[in-house]
Amino acid sequence: MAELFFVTKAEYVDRALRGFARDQRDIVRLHTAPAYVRALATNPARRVGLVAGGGSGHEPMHVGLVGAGMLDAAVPGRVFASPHNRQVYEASRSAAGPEGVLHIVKNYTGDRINFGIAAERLRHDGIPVARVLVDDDVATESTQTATGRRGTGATIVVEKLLGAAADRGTGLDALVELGRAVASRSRSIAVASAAHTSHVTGRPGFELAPNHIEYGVGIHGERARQTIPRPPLEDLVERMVDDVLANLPAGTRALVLVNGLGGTTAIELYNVFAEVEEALGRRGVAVAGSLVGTWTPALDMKGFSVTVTMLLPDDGAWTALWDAPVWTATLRKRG
Amino acid sequence: MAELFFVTKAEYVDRALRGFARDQRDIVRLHTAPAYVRALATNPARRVGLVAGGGSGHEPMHVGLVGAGMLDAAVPGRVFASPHNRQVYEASRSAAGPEGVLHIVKNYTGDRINFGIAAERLRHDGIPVARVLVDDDVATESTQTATGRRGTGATIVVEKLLGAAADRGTGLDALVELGRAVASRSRSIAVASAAHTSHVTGRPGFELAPNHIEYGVGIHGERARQTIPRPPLEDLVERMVDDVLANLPAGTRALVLVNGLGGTTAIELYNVFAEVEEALGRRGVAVAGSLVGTWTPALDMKGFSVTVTMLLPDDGAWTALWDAPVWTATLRKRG
Amino acid sequence: MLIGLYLAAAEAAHARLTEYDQAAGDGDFGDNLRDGLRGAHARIPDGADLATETETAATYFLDEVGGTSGPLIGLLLRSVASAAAASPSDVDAAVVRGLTEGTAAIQRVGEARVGDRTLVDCLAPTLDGLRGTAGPIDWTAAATAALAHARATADLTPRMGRASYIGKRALGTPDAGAIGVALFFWALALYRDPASRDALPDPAAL
Amino acid sequence: MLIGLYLAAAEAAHARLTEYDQAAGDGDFGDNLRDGLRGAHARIPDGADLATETETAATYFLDEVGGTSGPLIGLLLRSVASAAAASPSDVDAAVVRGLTEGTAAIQRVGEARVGDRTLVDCLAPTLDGLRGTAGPIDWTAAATAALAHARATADLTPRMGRASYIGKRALGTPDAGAIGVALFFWALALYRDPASRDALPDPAAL
Ligand SMILES: Nc1ncnc2c1ncn2[C@@H]1O[C@H](COP(=O)(O)OP(=O)(O)O)[C@@H](O)[C@H]1O
Ligand SMILES: Nc1ncnc2c1ncn2[C@@H]1O[C@H](COP(=O)(O)OP(=O)(O)O)[C@@H](O)[C@H]1O
Ligand SMILES: [Mg+2]
Ligand SMILES: [Mg+2]
Ligand SMILES: [Mg+2]
Ligand SMILES: [Mg+2]
Repeated sequence: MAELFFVTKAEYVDRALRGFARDQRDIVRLHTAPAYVRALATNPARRVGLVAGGGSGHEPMHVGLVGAGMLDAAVPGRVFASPHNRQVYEASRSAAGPEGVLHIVKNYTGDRINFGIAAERLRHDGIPVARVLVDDDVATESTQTATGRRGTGATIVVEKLLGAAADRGTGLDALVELGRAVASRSRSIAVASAAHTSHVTGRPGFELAPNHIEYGVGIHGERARQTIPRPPLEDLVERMVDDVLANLPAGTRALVLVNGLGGTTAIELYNVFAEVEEALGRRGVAVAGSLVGTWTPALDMKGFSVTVTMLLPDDGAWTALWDAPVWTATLRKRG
Repeated sequence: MAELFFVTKAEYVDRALRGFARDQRDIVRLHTAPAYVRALATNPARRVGLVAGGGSGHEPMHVGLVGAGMLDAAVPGRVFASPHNRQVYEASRSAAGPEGVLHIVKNYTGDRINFGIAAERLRHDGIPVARVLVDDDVATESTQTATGRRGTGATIVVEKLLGAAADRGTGLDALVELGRAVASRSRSIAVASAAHTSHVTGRPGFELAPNHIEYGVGIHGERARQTIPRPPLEDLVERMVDDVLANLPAGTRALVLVNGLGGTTAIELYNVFAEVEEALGRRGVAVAGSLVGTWTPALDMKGFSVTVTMLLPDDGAWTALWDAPVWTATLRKRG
Repeated sequence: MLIGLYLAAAEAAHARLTEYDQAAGDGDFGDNLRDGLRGAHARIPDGADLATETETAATYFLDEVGGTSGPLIGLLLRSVASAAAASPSDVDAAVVRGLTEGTAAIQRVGEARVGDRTLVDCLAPTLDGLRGTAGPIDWTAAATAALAHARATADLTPRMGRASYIGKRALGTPDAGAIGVALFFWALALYRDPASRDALPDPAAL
Repeated sequence: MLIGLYLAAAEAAHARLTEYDQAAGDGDFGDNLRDGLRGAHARIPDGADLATETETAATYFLDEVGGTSGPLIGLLLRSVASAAAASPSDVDAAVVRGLTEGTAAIQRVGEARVGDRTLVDCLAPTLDGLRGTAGPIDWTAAATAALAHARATADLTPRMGRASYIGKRALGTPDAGAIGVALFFWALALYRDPASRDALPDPAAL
């Protein structure tokens, strides 16, 4: 722990939640034992509550996305660890609408199981529950295991679009259909030039030779399958855009998320975004909406990810959902 | 440059500005040759344009703070270098209101001179100009030179309050008076556990022994006068709060900025904020408004700063100005 | 009663369970199971019937026990509790139905299929065997079968859970979770027929 | 004409100016001054009068020349241009007024006081000397005084600009910027009286 600025006399995730809830007291309320974050304002048109969660260390995901137009509740685990099913269960009971609750879950075993158990418990209580699984990381496309692609930055896009749809009174089944469609049209790839600081050892999570990068790194410090000599940024972005598009249906308009992994500066991310926009343009894809910033970090890792959500030929009202009002700690639009 | 994600085929500050302006095209317009960022929306009640600027590498300061309720224009220099006076001059001409333009300047020689020259030129053109100098860093309180305290995180507070006051139609002299009052009641201190990546060498800006911190570090990689063994976060915050309050008039309510230096995670900053709030509380100071995030970084330095703006006994409407609407790339309030 | 017997088995098997989870995971399974049963056991009111004791244990595992296995075992126990509450007079049938529903819930939640090397590889084949038999249930035979199925996981390459990360290197050691649920059948056998103890293997030596 | 003479001095002194700025700063002052004057000189229309050539040079320095000194010298030149345009018939008085106003602007902007070891330590005492004299101005004497004042900065501990970071270690070397503005007086002397060249020191040897 030595190298991260965490309190030593209390549990630092709880401490951060407390600080967050104090800072954002106009938007959220913190529930403790079990810990979850709840939106103060609920759109009366919502029939389904939206709940997401996962390990801590990926902030603002998810607590920073709780609020009008997005999540009704978020459930933070300890750093890089799944939340307990009881957190999910109680947050969901609190957030459920008249038509139940939708879980937005990143594809990790612990998250799947704990959200799944909570769902079993909610159904047992008579509350309808459904799940949208986000699995966008093309670096994990063809592993030998049954675990599938990891869920990373696309979660932000899925949560935004589902939040806007829920605000229109969309029912549970239609939300699931939308969420699955968005997830299936969203892919990401991440690179890192330096590991995060391990919250366990206080040392870098892995060692990387100078001028090398992990190509396809995970958001918990999972190394990539490849360490490559660092190409110029222009060439690196070309390759990333190619790898992402290769895993997506063809299209001409896209939502783009350029995401810092925690130790990456805004000036770097805007360099990346300028390159991504041009790289997509050369491939006939226009940027219909963008987010550039630290949205899904891996603690303080130095690196970034690129997420593309390819819009449907007829748009399917997705850009309207993207532009719809949202008011959370971190994402704010007036619509 | 090797270790930062910057383009190699173009000037990376210009590239970042382009990416930023594309991403934020609803809020800003980028002017090139010379480079400055201009707000699209101007409050018709404003009689004075607000212009700030300084070296790049401190984003969102200042370009991310251009927009309704805050800056009319921002002038970015190269990384850690003052903008050219011509950038300031042209941005100010573009942003000037019927009662002229106010420059918000951080206390660094290059910035003072270039803003000063631009001011001379503007006056020569018949445009009224005044300046508010921000010099909040208590680590530089008693140096032997004539340079004075550095300007750091308090700039955000000064810009927010002046932006709101300008929106009420406040004139140039009254804005200067307000800005100077806010600056004089604002103090900061910064610590770092690891240097930023030098944009020149691609290596850490300085070396720091494990489990040591720079106490009183600057935002361009200026080392502190003291390197100290790293205390527990609780004790570190106590000391920082003491040092900041020692340089402020007494008071019972304050605005607080907990600022990451670039490579610091939200979960760490919220740990810090929870400690700061309690430390202030033990000293009889309530937090009347807060901002927690990466607001004034030093590229990707690992560390944080704490800024306190002590409110006047009668508040002087400062909290109303703090809560007033603002709509920039990075800071958004509905009022 | 039933939970007390399960606790006794988990205490006896604790070291082995830890060792097996260490070999393929993070080594906490023995703690999770034993400490969960200790906590559950302490909360069961005196003279509780089967439905009450399994319901109490289920809630404790679901709410308080960590790891992947804790809440999965909670689901299993809760299904048994619901079935026992629904048919208090026909315990055997209720328990089988409860275990079958619980296994289905575990598979919905954990998405493990038979052969992925998880506790499902003890539950599913053992219950298949029970459903095949006519007449009253021979719980001693069921427990023996459960332990055999659990031990057979040593031949499976993991495709789910933490063990999937080490792949074939898990071969040769049984799956800790599978042994852990086999102990529930061991407890059931003793619960239904206290005289069966001598016919059952020593839980410390699995 | 005047700017051409200033350029000639800056070309001759370039190596020394670089050396002096290197000793106490980043070594770019020689480039900033010479390249600024080259650019300005190239933009001056043929047959331009004093007001036009100084105005052209001022705009170039203000807009295009980097470093701390570039825009400061631009301010100085712009004040001279304004004064020359206002009183085209009384060049001496106009130039002295312009330099005085320019020095005030430099001090407003740069906030350097006399003694801080900057180009102000050449400008301010040289102009004080000029204002003290009655009758027509002896520009040769002014240039000689300016160079002496500039050289005397070698005895000052820097309190402003980049040199303030090295403190007393700057002692012994004159301030590059002070030498650089002294050269403007050198150029003025030659501009007002071309016959004075032999009475002036060699700019390459300051
Ligand atoms: N997807 C799954 N479905 C069912 N059981 C699983 C699954 N993944 C793991 N398990 C079981 O969980 C056991 C490990 O439990 P435990 O040690 O508590 O979990 P953790 O791996 O989180 O430490 C494994 O031995 C296996 O039987
Ligand atoms: N505050 C100031 N006021 C006036 N002149 C200054 C000031 N700071 C520095 N200078 C002058 O600028 C000169 C250096 O100019 P230059 O090399 O262009 O600047 P930089 O230090 O930015 O490289 C110094 O020799 C000094 O005469
Ligand atoms: Mg385990
Ligand atoms: Mg575990
Ligand atoms: Mg220089
Ligand atoms: Mg320079």
